[in-house]
Amino acid sequence: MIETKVNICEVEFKNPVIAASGTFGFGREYSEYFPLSRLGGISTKGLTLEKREGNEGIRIYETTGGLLNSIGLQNPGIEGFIREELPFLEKQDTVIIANVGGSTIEDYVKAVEKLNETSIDMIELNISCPNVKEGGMAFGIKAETAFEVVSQVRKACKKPLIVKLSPNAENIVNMAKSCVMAGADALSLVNTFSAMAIDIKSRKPVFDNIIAGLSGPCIKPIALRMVYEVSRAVDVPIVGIGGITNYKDAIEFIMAGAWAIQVGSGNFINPNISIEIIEGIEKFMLDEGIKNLEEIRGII
Amino acid sequence: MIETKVNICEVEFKNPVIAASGTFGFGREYSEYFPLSRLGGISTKGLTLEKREGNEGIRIYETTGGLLNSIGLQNPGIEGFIREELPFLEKQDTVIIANVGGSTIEDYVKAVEKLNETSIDMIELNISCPNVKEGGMAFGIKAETAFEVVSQVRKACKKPLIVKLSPNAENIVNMAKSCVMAGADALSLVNTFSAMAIDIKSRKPVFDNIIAGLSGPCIKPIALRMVYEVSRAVDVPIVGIGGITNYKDAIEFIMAGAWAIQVGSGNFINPNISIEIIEGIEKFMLDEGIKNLEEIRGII
Amino acid sequence: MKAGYRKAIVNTNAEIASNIFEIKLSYPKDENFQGQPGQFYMLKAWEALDPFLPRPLSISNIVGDTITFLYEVKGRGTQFISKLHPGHTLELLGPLGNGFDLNIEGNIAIISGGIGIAPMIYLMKSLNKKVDFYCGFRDEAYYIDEIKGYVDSVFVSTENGSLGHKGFITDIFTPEKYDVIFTCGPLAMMEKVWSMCKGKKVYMSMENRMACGIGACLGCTIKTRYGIKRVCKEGPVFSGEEVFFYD
Amino acid sequence: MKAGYRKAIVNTNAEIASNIFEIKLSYPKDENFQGQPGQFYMLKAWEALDPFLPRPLSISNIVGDTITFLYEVKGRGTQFISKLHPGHTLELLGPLGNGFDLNIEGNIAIISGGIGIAPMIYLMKSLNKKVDFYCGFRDEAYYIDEIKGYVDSVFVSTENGSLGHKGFITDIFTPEKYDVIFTCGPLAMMEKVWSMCKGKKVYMSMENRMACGIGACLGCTIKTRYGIKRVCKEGPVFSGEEVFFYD
Ligand SMILES: Cc1cc2nc3c(=O)[nH]c(=O)nc-3n(C[C@H](O)[C@H](O)[C@H](O)COP(=O)(O)OP(=O)(O)OC[C@H]3O[C@@H](n4cnc5c(N)ncnc54)[C@H](O)[C@@H]3O)c2cc1C
Ligand SMILES: Cc1cc2nc3c(=O)[nH]c(=O)nc-3n(C[C@H](O)[C@H](O)[C@H](O)COP(=O)(O)OP(=O)(O)OC[C@H]3O[C@@H](n4cnc5c(N)ncnc54)[C@H](O)[C@@H]3O)c2cc1C
Ligand SMILES: Cc1cc2nc3c(=O)[nH]c(=O)nc-3n(C[C@H](O)[C@H](O)[C@H](O)COP(=O)(O)O)c2cc1C
Ligand SMILES: Cc1cc2nc3c(=O)[nH]c(=O)nc-3n(C[C@H](O)[C@H](O)[C@H](O)COP(=O)(O)O)c2cc1C
Ligand code: FES
Ligand code: FES
Repeated sequence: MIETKVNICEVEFKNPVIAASGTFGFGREYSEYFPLSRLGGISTKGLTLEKREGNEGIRIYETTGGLLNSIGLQNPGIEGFIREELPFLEKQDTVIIANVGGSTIEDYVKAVEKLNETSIDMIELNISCPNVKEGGMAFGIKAETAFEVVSQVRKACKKPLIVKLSPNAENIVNMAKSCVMAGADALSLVNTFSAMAIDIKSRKPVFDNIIAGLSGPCIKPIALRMVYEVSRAVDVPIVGIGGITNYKDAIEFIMAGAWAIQVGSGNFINPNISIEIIEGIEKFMLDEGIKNLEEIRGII
Repeated sequence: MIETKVNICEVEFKNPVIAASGTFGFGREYSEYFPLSRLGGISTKGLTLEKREGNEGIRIYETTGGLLNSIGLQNPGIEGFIREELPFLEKQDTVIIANVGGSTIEDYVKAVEKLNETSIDMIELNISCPNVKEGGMAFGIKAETAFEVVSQVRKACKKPLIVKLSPNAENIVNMAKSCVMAGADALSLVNTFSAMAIDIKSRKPVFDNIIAGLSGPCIKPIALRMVYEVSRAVDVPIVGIGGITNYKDAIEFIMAGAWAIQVGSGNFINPNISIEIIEGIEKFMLDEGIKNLEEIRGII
Repeated sequence: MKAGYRKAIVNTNAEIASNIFEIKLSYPKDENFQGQPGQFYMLKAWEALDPFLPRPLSISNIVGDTITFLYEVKGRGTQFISKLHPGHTLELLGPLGNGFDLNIEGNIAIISGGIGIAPMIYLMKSLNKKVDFYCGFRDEAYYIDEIKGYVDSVFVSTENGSLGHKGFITDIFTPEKYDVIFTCGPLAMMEKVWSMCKGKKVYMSMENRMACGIGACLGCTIKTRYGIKRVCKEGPVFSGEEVFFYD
Repeated sequence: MKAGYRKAIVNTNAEIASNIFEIKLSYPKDENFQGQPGQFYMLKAWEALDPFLPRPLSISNIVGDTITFLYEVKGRGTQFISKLHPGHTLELLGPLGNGFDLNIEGNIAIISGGIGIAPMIYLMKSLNKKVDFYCGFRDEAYYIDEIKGYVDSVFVSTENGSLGHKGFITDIFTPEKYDVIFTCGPLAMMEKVWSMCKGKKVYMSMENRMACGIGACLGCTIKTRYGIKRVCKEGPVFSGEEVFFYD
């Protein structure tokens, strides 16, 4: 028999496949396609202390093997989330991770404090959103700045704390170490890459913000390298993210050292993609005689 | 009438399209497909002081919208180049850029000194190859280290000096400023991204070196962002590189601030790609009433 | 549970006007397509990851077990779709979005601009009421015969005068005759229609770039009088007063 | 100047054994394909950028204005090629590489393993000499009839015994009868052949991952007795002594 369960910071995931923040809403839309209970977990759309309307202008732009997005953390705010979305999520029998964004340390801390009192299982601290001015991105670049915000949040946070790293960090390994030192219980990586596109007809950047976030299979080889490097450098569980669209990608991340993985942009091209990935992992384990994913975690 | 000429550091390019280092050999193979004189310029395969055999194991691996490579600077050495390749290149009536790699500052300096006495038009200093241990990559990460090597090379170099930046630099803007301060006459960016792939059947990294370099259209949105940021931060000419496979990509880089562009992996999927890009740029200029590319350079 | 992307088979795929294609599809098993007028499907005519995103197309008609889409070739995605031959398969997800309100009373006009005609065929058919149809085109009119099968009065305009009125369709549109107006086309045209129809019910089908098509990514939002809305979920059909709320 | 990638039209594309396809192509204008036995083409059956790289396939035959490739579906690229129907187009670049040496004297054997049989048809035909053909397969033999048209003696092996000798083709190969040996197949098989044929002329067709196919990227190199060589340029045909130089 195979065992796909993963235990991350005392939280048990049925399987290592988690829906990535911002690509899965609060699960409602996808719940029409499959029972959310089949997922290892769900990371919510990035939440900020106050409700946000997000960015103006074009928000989505296709690129080779991926897309640029500039959503800008449109979300109902922590209280709106607790009131309107959490009751639904609570019933889904899967791990619920609240993804938290912010512009100031104070906001992060307040947001986390409000979540402490809820049923959510974990917090994923997004210190890396490229799409909001001061949207946390500033925290995601330099290890020292990240240390500061993570330390403060750690003090306030009563839930297991995942820190989500930006691939735009100056040095991903130092960033990881710094966040762990500051008290991160786990790390997830990567968020989107700072990137851009230009409309050559109008001679203007496609996005009002100029810079947007790149995700999708195009970034997979870089994300995989980062997960590999980070998993070797720190002792906390790693959640691998970046361009995963099939079970093979997922296994690559696990072999690079990830305990679990998140599926982001892949959801857009196939709402059932996570289920297919879970089934693919199970089949791979059976075919290869792997009883527990630990056997291949970081094996390379 | 349109004018595609570009003058970079007193060197005149017929047009802004340059073949990127390592993807065009020393031009011989492509000269069977079109007259090399049609190109703006050619950047040679990376040259090291001594001949190198390159890496063992798999060297090429396809990814979504691009490829990983781990060639490892296989090259005939500076003297081999001067003896066997330069005489052919000299006859091609296009700008010849010698791309120089190295492991030590001393090697870089010696290599450049030998090239001083030749007919090559410019030197492109590769401080960013991820595929050789100490292959320059170390120099391409931290601005201070780059400053050191560029300064030394600058002193020795009698040719216009382009410094080729790595996208793996901790901070691409600081890196650019540092290289310019150290005496770079121009900058080219980007080189390949540190990335990797895993063979899930063998449970091993695909590449003997584990890490390889990612290139191709998949990286374009990130490369474009870097060119945009750098071109705003420094006053020297910028050569844009990264995933360019058609004239639209080229125009995007020019609008982001590039004076010229290099075509790398695109050559592999179509040996005539540079010619098609040149013709596409010309047609775009005609259609849009652009007389000189300066009019749209950095226009966004 | 809803089905995810499902394979459908191309029956026909023909260029009916320059750059305008009509594709008819059916499912391999004899299942029927679902969907109301104004709803859309996401289509993928590629198995690889470039193009990456599926493309939204409105239901143009459903007859028996066959669905029709009418589309203009704009970029790579629609170009790939246009190259499909009978027997080829593509994948589609849907029906998605809200669709037009069919429970309406009064005199009805449909006004389309260019490819905005696509969803109107199915709308006309489903309304099953007397409708006046105004359709504007740039150079070349198309689908006029299909329309004539369903309505009495068809008004056509082309900007070059090749058929019907020379100019814009709004030049010959007479709002006073109608109580309910359905419109789809360029935003500027729809705005013009709305400004001519203040006080009336104006339903308009909106477009925006989409990633997921099901309401999860927040990529396709527009600002409305009642806040940020997702074109793929709360839309694509909005009322004019929702969209043009600035005054 | 050589032409770059050129469009060719699929005449037929059939699965002749499980996962083994034979595709026949011709150029749209009545031009002929060039190429010597052992040379190859790079093929692209996609217009998008995923898959990114073209795929190398050996010329399996050229008859009149038609070229034949024989290929095994391994991954995505060959899968895409296998889905082409008559009338579809693909792009190809070639002929590339060195090809087999045809100026040879003495008794000749050809030994192939699996899909390594692909280039051997054209070789046999072009040698125009008496040849003994040894071909090994894992489960299912194919192309035997094509071979019989050209040579007297065909020796077949299958690992499961479904045709011919049960086991490896090298089990029944008798090197002493031959002066010149051409081989293509898994490296282990070719090494075995070479070890059985010391002192004789052994020509082997090598494979490696390729990007450019024309000698520019240095992606496809192998170590040989005479230094690093590009499979796409100095190869794909090498002599056994070049490749197995360790002793
Ligand atoms: C709900 C809805 C219904 C539609 N119905 C139809 C229809 O019935 N017939 C028809 O011809 N067109 C319709 N469109 C527009 C159609 O989706 C776009 O023309 C098409 O996606 C362009 O794709 P492309 O690959 O050809 O162009 P590209 O420019 O290469 O597309 C690149 C990306 O931009 C997006 N994009 C580009 N233009 C548009 C646009 N105008 N609207 C939305 N996304 C765009 C594409 O989806 C893709 O993700 C509809 C759009 C929406 C939102
Ligand atoms: C000179 C030459 C001639 C060949 N002739 C034939 C032939 O006639 N018939 C035939 O069936 N096969 C032939 N091959 C092998 C064939 O090129 C590969 O099986 C094919 O490229 C696999 O592509 P894929 O997309 O199906 O597999 P994938 O594994 O998806 O390919 C991924 C990448 O790896 C490369 N790759 C994977 N396996 C190989 C391999 N064994 N050799 C080279 N590159 C590989 C692909 O080209 C591609 O870039 C030849 C190879 C070479 C080098
Ligand atoms: C449309 C979109 C919205 C996103 N929003 C968020 C967000 O709110 N918070 C966050 O931490 N990450 C967000 N992300 C990043 C993803 O969670 C993920 O880290 C990234 O997309 C890389 O994974 P992928 O390549 O599988 O998409 C978003 C990504 C996309 C594409
Ligand atoms: C196979 C290969 C070999 C390369 N060798 C070199 C090199 O020797 N020196 C160098 O500066 N860059 C080298 N590069 C990097 C390219 O010049 C270019 O910077 C990079 O590929 C990004 O451009 P692209 O996306 O157009 O390929 C190499 C790239 C590839 C794919
Ligand atoms: S397309 Fe994703 S929310 Fe509308
Ligand atoms: S494939 Fe590029 S050198 Fe052989």
